[in-house]
Amino acid sequence: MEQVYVKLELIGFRIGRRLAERFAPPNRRLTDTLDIVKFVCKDIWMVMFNRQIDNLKTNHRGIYVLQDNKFKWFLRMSGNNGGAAAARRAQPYIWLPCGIIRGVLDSFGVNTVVIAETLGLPQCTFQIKVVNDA
Amino acid sequence: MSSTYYFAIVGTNDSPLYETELGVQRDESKYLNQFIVHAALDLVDDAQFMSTACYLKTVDRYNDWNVSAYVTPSNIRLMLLHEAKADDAIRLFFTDCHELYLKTLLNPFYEPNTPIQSQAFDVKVNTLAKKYLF
Amino acid sequence: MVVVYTIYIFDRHCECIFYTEWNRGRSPLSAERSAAAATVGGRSDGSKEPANTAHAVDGTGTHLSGDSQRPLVWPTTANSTANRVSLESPRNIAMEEEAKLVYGVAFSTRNIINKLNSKDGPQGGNPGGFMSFATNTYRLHYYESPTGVKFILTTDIAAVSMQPVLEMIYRNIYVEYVVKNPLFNVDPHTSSPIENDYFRAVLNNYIREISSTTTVA
Amino acid sequence: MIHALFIINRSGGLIYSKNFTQQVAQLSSNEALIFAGTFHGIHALASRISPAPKRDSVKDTGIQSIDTKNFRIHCYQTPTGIKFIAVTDLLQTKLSGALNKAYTLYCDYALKNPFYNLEMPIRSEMFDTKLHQLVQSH
Amino acid sequence: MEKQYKAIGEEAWKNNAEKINAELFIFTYGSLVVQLVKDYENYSAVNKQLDKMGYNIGVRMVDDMMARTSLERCTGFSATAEVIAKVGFKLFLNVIPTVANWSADAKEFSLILDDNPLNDFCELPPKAVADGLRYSNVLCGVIRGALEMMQMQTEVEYVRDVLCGDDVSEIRVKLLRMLDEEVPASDD
Repeated sequence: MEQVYVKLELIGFRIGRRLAERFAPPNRRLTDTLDIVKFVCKDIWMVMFNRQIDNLKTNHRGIYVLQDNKFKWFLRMSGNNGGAAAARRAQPYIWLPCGIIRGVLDSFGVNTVVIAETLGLPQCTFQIKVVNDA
Repeated sequence: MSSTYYFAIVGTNDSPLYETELGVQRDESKYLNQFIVHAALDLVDDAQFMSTACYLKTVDRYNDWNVSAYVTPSNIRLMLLHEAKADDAIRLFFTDCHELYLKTLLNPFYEPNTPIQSQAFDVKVNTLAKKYLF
Repeated sequence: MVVVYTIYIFDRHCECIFYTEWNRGRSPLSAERSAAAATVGGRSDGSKEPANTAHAVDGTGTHLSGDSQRPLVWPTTANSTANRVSLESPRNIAMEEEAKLVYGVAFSTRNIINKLNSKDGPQGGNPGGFMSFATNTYRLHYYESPTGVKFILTTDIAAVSMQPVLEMIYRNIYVEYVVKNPLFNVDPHTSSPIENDYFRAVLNNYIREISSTTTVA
Repeated sequence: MIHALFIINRSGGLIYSKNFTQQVAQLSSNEALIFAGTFHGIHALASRISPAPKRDSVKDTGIQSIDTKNFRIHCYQTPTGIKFIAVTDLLQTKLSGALNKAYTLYCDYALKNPFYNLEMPIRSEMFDTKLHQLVQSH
Repeated sequence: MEKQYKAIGEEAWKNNAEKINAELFIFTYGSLVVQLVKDYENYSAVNKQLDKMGYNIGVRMVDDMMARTSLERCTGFSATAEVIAKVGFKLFLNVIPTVANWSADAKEFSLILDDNPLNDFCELPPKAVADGLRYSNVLCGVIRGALEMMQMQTEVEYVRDVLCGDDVSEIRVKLLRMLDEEVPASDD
């Protein structure tokens, strides 16, 4: 099963790199990582989901947590007896958006690892960890 | 408006993605032009820190050549060797070329940051040159 | 004021994938619930929260529908007739029988109407336009989606036509919350019960809403 | 306006069927038999699946009417179990009166006809013409 | 009769169809195909995968289309062709292919696509063209899946493709047989 997730993330990565180039602010270049993450939370999320990330937290040492309380692709996902079981079943669907975020950051030259988890549908939280290569 | 230009697109790792001679052929060999562009890249990096704008105008001079540069959000560099000063025309030329580069991204089989082989791209660059530079 | 008793949904494989009831008296489901409640610790006050029998038919902790009286639902993956998880998982035979009967009546009625409507016309689907039948005690309403999903609603005899209601349930509740739920029935060739909190909550609220307003003309 | 009439005996056998207009398909004898048998079945099953609370101890007596987009089917079952089924247009809401009259015609021209044995198809000229008049008057 | 379907498609697209960014749609589909090309050794395997994916989309999408347009089940194969072209394609891709090349027995027709948002700007690598990659093969699967839900078993495939140098793209739809309705398992 693992292999499929890697492939989904790769597809997302390829999408992210093109989204960044296409929807980057036309007249100025983003250089500061926080600016780039904000670009993801506002512009990229707007293009993809017609809404923005609900809240962004960071420890200013390379970790960013993006929380989307109504993740669009989860909006119709539902199981029986509450969201916990469904949340587990939604796991495969988070790899593509993780890849997209990593792709966007990569095209600005920021190397990252992106993972996500969902405590209860339709909420979804993405965690970006900047990997500063030597 | 003198009628000789050399236009090149340089990838993030300084590898050439595309190059072309525009207008009347000058006697110098193509390698000299490549050398001039390559040498100017360091100056482009310096210019990038000074401003977050994409269009960096003229960053270098070599004999009677001016070297102008334009950096896209994902650090792809458009370089133009030209004799006469024509900031506005060159800016328009660069922005349209950037738009053209975005179009190639729409082709899923084109990997960003790799040499652009499509003839259609070559034809369109020449039409843009005729429109703005001649 | 229309009184809605029950709703059944059958998929294109003639399997019952959803059933719930509202103002119905004794039913195979409520019988099962009070029986289950009675066996656990002798509590037989028929409390709203059914005891956690092996197949807790409806969720207890769901945050969705605010009303306390949560409607009972059948079947679940555990006891669905189509692809029962394990053979000895508890079944509600009476419920299965009833669902088969209800389907049989509706299916046969639709077929004779198709025949009467045009002998050599297509007999599949609902070209004859079967809408409802009435006995002296209740009215059964029928709607079949173009893709063969059948919705059967029973009400008191007062209700005239519930076609708009059933169409609304298909278009805006079933398609929206079931078809668009990526976790539901990935393979169209097999049947799987609708186990979907959103669907149940929205359907439940909608039925309560139309039962309190005047009859749907 | 009555499009067609069927009479079914206690065990679901077809004892009479007639089309009065072209609005409804003219069933072959075999198709009419199947129609009668099926109708008899669903009529009985319908009462078994009644969800109405049994508070007022009213017994469910089976299907009385079926609504479709193009026509309506009325069913009147006599205490002796004989079903009179009329297929009418949608404007016809109440029809028990007419079906009741048909029942009296059945009594007069079938039951009272010594050559008619029960449960068998009715082959009586007079019954036909009387029935026709009844249908025209609706 | 055609006018009516055109109006239905128009109205459905305008009023109750949530739109997404066209380029996002092109990027997403493109990245998916490129990944498939990497995973499967030959292009016909990729075509098969795209068709299967389309089928799984089609079996759901048809309900969505029916819900948005209050259309009933089509009465004939020619009406079906019109609905696919003027309502289905319009609602989901905002293009209307022309229905053409009906076979004598009216059991086959073609959809001529002179505009397909899926493969705008796409240039296939020469090897893909040579080995017959059908880049937008997902569309064939979608049509096949949707029609199966309408009790029609069909064979749907690309016969001409602009990406392979043809002047226009053509999808051929063949009705194999009408599927009869499933009856309850028990005999009653």
